[in-house]
Amino acid sequence: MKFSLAEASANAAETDYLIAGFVAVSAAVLAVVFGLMLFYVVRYRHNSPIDRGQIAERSFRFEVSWTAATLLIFFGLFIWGSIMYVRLYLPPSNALKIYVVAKQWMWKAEHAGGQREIDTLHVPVNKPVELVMTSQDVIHDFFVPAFRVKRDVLPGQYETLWFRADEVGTYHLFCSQLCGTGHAAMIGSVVVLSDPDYAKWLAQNGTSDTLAQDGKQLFIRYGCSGCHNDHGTVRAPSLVGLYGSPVPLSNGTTVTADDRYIRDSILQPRSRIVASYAPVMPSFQGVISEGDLLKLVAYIESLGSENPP
Amino acid sequence: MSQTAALNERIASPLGRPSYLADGVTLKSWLLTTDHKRIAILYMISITVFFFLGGSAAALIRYNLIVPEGMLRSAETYDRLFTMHGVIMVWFFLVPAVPVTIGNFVLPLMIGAHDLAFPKINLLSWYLFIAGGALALYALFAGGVDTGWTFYAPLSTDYAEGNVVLLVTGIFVSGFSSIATGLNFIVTIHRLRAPGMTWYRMPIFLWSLYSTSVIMVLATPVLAITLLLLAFERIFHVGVFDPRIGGDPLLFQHMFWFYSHPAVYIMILPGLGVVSEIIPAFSGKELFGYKFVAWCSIAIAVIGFFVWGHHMFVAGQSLYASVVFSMLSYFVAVPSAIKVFNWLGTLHKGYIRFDAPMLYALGFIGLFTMGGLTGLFLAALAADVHLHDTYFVVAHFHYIMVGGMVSAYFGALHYWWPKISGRIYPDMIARAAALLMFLGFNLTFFPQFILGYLGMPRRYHSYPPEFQVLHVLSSAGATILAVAYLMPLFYLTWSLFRGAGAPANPWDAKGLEWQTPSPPFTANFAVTPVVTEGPYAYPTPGTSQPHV
Amino acid sequence: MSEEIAPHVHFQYANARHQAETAISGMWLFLATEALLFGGLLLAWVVSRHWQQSSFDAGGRETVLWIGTINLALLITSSFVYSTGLGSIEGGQPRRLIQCCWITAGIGLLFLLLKFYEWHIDLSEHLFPAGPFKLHGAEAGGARLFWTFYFVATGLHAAHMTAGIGLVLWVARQARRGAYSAAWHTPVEVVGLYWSFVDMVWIVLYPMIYLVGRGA
Amino acid sequence: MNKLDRRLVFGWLGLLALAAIEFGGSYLPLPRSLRPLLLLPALAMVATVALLFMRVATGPAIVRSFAIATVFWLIILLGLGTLDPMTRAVYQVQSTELP
Repeated sequence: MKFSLAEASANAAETDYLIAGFVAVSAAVLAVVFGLMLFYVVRYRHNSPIDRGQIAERSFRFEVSWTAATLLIFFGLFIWGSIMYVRLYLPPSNALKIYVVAKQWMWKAEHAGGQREIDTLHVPVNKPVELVMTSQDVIHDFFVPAFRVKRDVLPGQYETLWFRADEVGTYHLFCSQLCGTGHAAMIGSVVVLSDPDYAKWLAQNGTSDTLAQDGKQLFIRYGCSGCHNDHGTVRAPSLVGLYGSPVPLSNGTTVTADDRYIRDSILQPRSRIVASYAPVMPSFQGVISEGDLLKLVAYIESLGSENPP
Repeated sequence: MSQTAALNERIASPLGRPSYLADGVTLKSWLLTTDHKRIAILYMISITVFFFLGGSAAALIRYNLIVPEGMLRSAETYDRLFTMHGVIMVWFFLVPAVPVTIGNFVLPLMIGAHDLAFPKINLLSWYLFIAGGALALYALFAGGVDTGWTFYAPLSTDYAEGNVVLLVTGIFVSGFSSIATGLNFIVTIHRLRAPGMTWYRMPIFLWSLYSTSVIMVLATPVLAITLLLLAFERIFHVGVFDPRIGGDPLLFQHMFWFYSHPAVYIMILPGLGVVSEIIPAFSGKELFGYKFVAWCSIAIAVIGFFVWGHHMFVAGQSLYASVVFSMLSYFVAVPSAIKVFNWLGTLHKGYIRFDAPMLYALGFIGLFTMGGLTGLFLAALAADVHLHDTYFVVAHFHYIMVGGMVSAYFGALHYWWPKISGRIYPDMIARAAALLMFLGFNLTFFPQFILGYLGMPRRYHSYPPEFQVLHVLSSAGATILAVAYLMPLFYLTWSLFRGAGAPANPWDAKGLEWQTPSPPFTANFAVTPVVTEGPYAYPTPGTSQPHV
Repeated sequence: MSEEIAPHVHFQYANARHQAETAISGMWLFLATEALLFGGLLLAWVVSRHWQQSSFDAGGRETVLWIGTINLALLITSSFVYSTGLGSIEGGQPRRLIQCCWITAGIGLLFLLLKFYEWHIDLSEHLFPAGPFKLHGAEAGGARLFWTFYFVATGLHAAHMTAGIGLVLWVARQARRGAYSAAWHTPVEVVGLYWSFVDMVWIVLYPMIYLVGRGA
Repeated sequence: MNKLDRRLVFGWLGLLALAAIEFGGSYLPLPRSLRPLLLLPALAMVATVALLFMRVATGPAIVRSFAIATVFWLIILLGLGTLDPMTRAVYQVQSTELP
């Protein structure tokens, strides 16, 4: 039985202070409400003889000021909460990227080095980790109470969640969005390792080749190399140095080629055609599974990018 | 009422007219009645049945959570149980509860009218409610649904088995019942007030029924179209919420919560109105800041429509929209705070009596305030990231719905019971039941705040062992709460047969409904009363000792 | 309170005008709920189109423009004809009201027939969003969204249309029985409100379905 | 043809004219994101029907308040409802065929 929750990430402590702030202010308001109620109920019970006298008329101003005061205090807490939320919402650019695929009733994580794990996540301590998550069926939610973070994992699009674990240990991982019968079984653990242990773990669990190397084989097997090759850029744009660079589109807008754009163009090429190219690329939707897609995206990123990870 | 005693006598004189209960005893006279009082009784019986059905589902949920691996072996059964608990309690108990039972009965009496504006539509409303209820119950008992009462897509549209479409149709039909009631109340309050009863001479309960009806009428249609789109997508396996063809699952959440957040104000506003009636009556003193409290009901109804995004802070909603919805959610808390302040102002220098309705009302003030404040926790963005979809949220809305709304419903039931049934219930047992409910409630739901902070997610059939002690405490509280809810069923039914006859005004309260005999005759008033003063015309303290 | 209660006045209304205005305000409130019902559909259209603009409009280009446009003109005319009918009963000419009611119901029926014919065309071209679909490749997803919206919206509107025709025919039958006079014709006005509302819904749905998708 | 009928006929012709404007407008080469502007003539037609055929202006005050409330709540539904999609930066993955 424990009453305290481990504060294992950078923002955990601050979230606890925010919640403690709310508890304090609410306790004060409750003390006033319960106190006044009990006081009045005892003092002014119907057969108590004390003199009621005239009702003081100043209470109108007292009411407005009391309400405004409590609103201001809570507004302060709202602003504090919003600032923290903005920090939680936008992952830092130098975060270690780990791909997470949620499937009905299990979590699959894939590290850049090709390591794959089910229902567990090994992360280094004191380093920002960004989870790029998508779901293969219904909406799930990646929730680590000890880090005070959670994010819904939506099917058909990427959701990002980042944290910086600052305490070594093993912490609960829950799915906190109802996803069917096995919702309660879709739990796991996040293991925070010190740097040497993390490096050792990566080595032990590393498969023969990294995500990118897997991606390279898929790049050839699916025939992408037929058009996207280094020498000819007639039929298709070259992918070297694509990741992170601005891409001019046929409809005049430019987008930065992040992993979402790459995944998009594989699944549905004709929606964003690169300027001065014919829409000849076939769609691979339903052909390439989520897992292979992650490898292809990792491979394309590894083809030399503006800011190497 | 400063009218002469003679006029009072003429207004209320039964002149040998039978009370509405005795006015026709055949089943047909009950099932085809257009008398708002009889429809209120029909509703009260059906509401009670649904309350105990939903309550038994809750008891099974608490039973299951006693051990970490779940007493019920299958998670499937647990999912169907909390879906049943959610659906029945939301649509078939909390949304209708006070408006259709107490509101139907008391509204025409309070404004001095013979009946609601559209009596036939009122009866249609009850039949729609029963039809919707029957459909939903059949869907829930013939296999059930495991999506929770929120039906999030794509789980509800593609991946859940169970008769989702049947349950959704049941709710769709019961939605028209609440639209009909809301429409009836709004037009009645606008058009049928007795001469002299201006808006500021109306009791606060009517203000809160009016604002509840505004929400019922304007929010329920959006639920109807959302459920229609959901049913279409489930039947044809393609629809606007389907991510595989580029649909947006968040669109479902937006449309669902556009109804469901105002719906939680549909549930609580009548309770606020009831407490604003009970507190002045048992403090023997005028309600403090009448205009503030009246306009706060309307403010809650209107601002309640701006805030639904706070249910989706971690659901993938855009950063900008989350911040906007979070800020708006703080403004909706202001009217509720003003109401609590004014209730305390009413207690100040009053002549407070501790009858059962007053105990329920005092319990309401405390528990509703706690529920409201914990709502502010969840409205703060960063706190919600941690607390969302945990037992903290479960505790928050149960404090408002059970601690607030159900105790207000029981308070209203006891307050108007002499008027409805013409009988007096045994007072001491009723006070004991009220206290027991307060204790059992807190033991059930306060541990859940701690569980939520520790990270225990909602809707979990089994859980890590370290949460077990708090769950066992909560389940223990649930048994006490169950007993506290069963007691009124017994002694109120007992009072129907053996209770003493009730006088016209057992509580010496003000208001037109206390002018009529208990129980009133079918036409309510022999002569339409003329209203000459405000609703809470208790002698102000210090001037004269109100007669005891 | 005048004891002499005009005919049809329910026992609790002060006078006929009081009850008439109550019925009209009751219908307006009901139309508010209907407006929000279709409002929810509007939100679904805006959000679905936002995410899938090009393919959503690709679906929109498959609609049968000429039937939609004729139906728009028909409904506007029917609303006009019913209003003149209402004007004539206020002038005490029930016979002219009956004619207007029949014309309105006729136009409404013509609208429904054209709509069923349009559905027949759509279904035969595999434009129903489920199962085999006319468009493939990039546009299929968004087009299915459009056609889901199309069938839900036109289905809901056709249902309201049928109810409206039923009400208009009921008014015609009551008028032939001489129920209405210059002094009392509230049901005629209430049904007129409902009919004009159904016309309004089509006025808004028409550009969303037929016009926005077409274009460059 | 009394005064009321004359106003109704003008209203009717006005509506048909607005419909024609809308129909013609659809042939303008508007960029895709501006095409919803074609709904503006439709809103004008809705206002005409409400004022003329439904007599919203001449009815009791309560009718006007209900009409205004309806418009206000539609603005809330559509305004706040589109706030999130319009400002959500994430790419919606357009998958095409149903697997």
